Amino acid sequence: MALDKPYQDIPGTIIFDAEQSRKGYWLNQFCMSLMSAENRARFKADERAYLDAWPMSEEQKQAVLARDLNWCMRTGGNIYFLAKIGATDGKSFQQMAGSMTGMSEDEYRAMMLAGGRSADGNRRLGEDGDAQPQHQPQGAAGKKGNA
Amino acid sequence: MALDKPYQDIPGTIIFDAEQSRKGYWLNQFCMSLMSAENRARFKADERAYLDAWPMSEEQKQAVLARDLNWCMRTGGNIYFLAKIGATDGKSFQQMAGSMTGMSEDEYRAMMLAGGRSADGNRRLGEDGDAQPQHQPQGAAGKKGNA
Amino acid sequence: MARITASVYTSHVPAIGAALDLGKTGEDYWQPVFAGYDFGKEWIAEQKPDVVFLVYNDHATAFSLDLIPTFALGTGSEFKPADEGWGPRPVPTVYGHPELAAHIAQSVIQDDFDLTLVNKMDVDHGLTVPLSLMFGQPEAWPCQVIPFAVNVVQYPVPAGRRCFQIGQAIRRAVESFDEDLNVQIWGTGGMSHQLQGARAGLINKDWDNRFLDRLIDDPAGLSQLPHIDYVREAGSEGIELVMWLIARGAMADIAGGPKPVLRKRFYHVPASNTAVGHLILENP
Amino acid sequence: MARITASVYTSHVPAIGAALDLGKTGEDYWQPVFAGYDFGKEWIAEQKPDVVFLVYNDHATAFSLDLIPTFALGTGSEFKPADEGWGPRPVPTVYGHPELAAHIAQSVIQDDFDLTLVNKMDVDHGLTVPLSLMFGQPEAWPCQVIPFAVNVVQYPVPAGRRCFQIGQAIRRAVESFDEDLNVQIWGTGGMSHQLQGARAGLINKDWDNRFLDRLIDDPAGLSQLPHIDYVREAGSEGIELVMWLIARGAMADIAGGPKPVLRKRFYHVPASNTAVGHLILENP
Ligand SMILES: [Fe+3]
Ligand SMILES: [Fe+3]
Repeated sequence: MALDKPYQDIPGTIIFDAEQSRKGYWLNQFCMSLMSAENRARFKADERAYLDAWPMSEEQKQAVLARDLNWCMRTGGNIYFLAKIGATDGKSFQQMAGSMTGMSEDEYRAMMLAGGRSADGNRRLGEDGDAQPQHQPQGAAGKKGNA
Repeated sequence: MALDKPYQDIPGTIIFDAEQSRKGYWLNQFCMSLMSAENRARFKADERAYLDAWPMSEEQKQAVLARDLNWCMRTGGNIYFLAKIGATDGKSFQQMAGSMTGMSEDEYRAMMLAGGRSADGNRRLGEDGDAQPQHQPQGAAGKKGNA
Repeated sequence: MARITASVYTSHVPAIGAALDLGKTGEDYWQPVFAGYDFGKEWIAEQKPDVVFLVYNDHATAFSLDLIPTFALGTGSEFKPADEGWGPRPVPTVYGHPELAAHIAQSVIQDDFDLTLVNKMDVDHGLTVPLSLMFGQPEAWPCQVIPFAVNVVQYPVPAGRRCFQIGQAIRRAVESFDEDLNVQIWGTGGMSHQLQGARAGLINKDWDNRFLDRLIDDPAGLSQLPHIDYVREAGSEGIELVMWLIARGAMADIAGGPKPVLRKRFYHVPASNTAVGHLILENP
Repeated sequence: MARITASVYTSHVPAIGAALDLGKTGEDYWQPVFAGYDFGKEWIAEQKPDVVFLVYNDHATAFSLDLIPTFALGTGSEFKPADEGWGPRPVPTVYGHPELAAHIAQSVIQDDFDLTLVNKMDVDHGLTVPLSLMFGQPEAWPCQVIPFAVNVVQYPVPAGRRCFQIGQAIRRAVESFDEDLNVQIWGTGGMSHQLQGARAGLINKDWDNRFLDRLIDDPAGLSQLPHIDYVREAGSEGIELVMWLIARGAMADIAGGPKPVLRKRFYHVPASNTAVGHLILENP
């Protein structure tokens, strides 16, 4: 397609455009179903059975079962939809967002209290900020990996 | 409201604007429910009971029970919604439209075959065309009234 | 590159669908209506469009009073024929073109048109009757169809001027799509008809024919016509004709290209309550 | 005649709602956030708006992927707080102003904005958190509220320029409504935040503050900013800030009137993942 997608050079960021939306359609629609207490209870009682009632890909189901939000996003999920899964688990948006960085809850919370993540080095792929691919996962998880 | 409603001077014509839409909200939403065979069957089995499940005005219910489409329209109905009632009764759009003129089915059909109703005299209230208030109902029904 | 090769205009009277579905096309009443589309059927079999961008209005079918979009673009992959109260028409499922539709969405929204994107909806006679008229009664529709639903049911409806402009934006969008596609744009609804009240059955042959003249030769001027003229002259449901301006706005001449070639002009009264009009314009 | 007397701008972080609902407003973490709204609470108690035209975005709550309106105007009479997955917020039902909303619809659509009208929807934290911040925890909201939901979830979202223009159209619409009403317009969402991926937690204090500067003094220039700048500089969810341009576009100075008076400016980091920004601009 001849239209620009100027937003593909930002590290650690997926823009939810029509292409993502098509890919993630049933994953996101499944998430919407968790907006009723009854469905949340049914989902928690048997997650696999609940997921199997939706025409999602097996990978999408695995990503949900693993609660791996980055994986969910790669398969077309959008954070506002995925947040319904977190809500079902009693998680806050801070816990959900932090989980995608690899940091522990405390690490992420401390980063936010200290003023959040800097844009410097994180504006474009190829710079050297903490959100760049070469620095993942962040926090102690990343350090352990290097040790 | 300061906005123009230039469409209020046309005889025999109600423009479905926001005001009509608010007035006819539940009447029209009831009509929408007739888009499933199951609901049509339930409606036909006990019309009054079916209508009583909707927060419509008593007048709207009476207008539906009487199948008086002009009355339905005065209470906020829109023809595309009301058509679902006609469809439930197995009526065509021609039968429904004709019923609002007072003409018999044959009279209305003959008018259409002869080229339809002329716009002449029917553009503005106060002219002398066949759609003007002073000439209602149309067809033999009107002539009887004058006899 | 995708190109808009032609535009087709036609009324979408529900009774025409019923006549087809019930096998009445040979009856004296219906024969002259369907005869008007004989040329179109042959023409389109040669043209073989890949995609039809089909401008129509929903008649309180997919959209109730809960939610009323001014312009709704079907970005989904399939759309089922709706049950409008008589049961669904026995016609094939409509398959969309999600990639082209999403491309059009992106382009047209960035061009300052405030679309509503729809992935899930049933389509009513407004969309399926034109397909039947042009394609007959096949097992499957021979092309993909992008539904574009315009609100002409609850006022305010979009101005003719706005419709003409969005047609131009749709053209720019289609022509910037990389894949090689033969795209037609259809404008449906009208011509003169009124389905309500003491004025039901209004038909205005002269006005309709002037509308056809101007749509061909003076679409920009025609797009300035206020709503009240449609209602007063062509009946309350004649307002559907604003949708023809969308298809016309997408033709090459509006963007400075050559004038379209008129391949067919047809007019007949009546089909049920309605005057039937039909045009085919081809980009040379 | 109805008048737009002031505009209010505020982030609408869900955690702020949770802090309020769970009685945590006095905690060290939250105290500075809520303190930023002390002035606003007093100010609005004096101002007593009749209607708030509340610009926000739906966060995959009322609108799923089935249907995505670019601009959705709430013309209904009531809107219930939504269950976003944690159960509905324990806040009052929101009552609309159907007459004014219908008037705005008529005016703005005729002004070539392609609205979707919505009579039935639940409203999420995007709408209820700003009400809580400005009105606290009353039994009933002290004014009517017209919800105006902007798509900033699925791209393409409307351009800043388009948002600024529709603000101006909304102003014209409100000021042509006959009834004497004190109307405020609120722009919500933002400021910098990103809720996804390895870049989650991005905050850009400098950029946010330049945005506030320009929103006050150079809104027309600011409205030209492309989406990519929001995303790159203020995080993927920072795009919500385009909605502030709608409220700003509705202020008197944009239509040639006097400059607004800045009554409050507040900025704080963090609330959960987000930078909190808040402005009050009054028409003199
Ligand atoms: Fe129609
Ligand atoms: Fe938000």
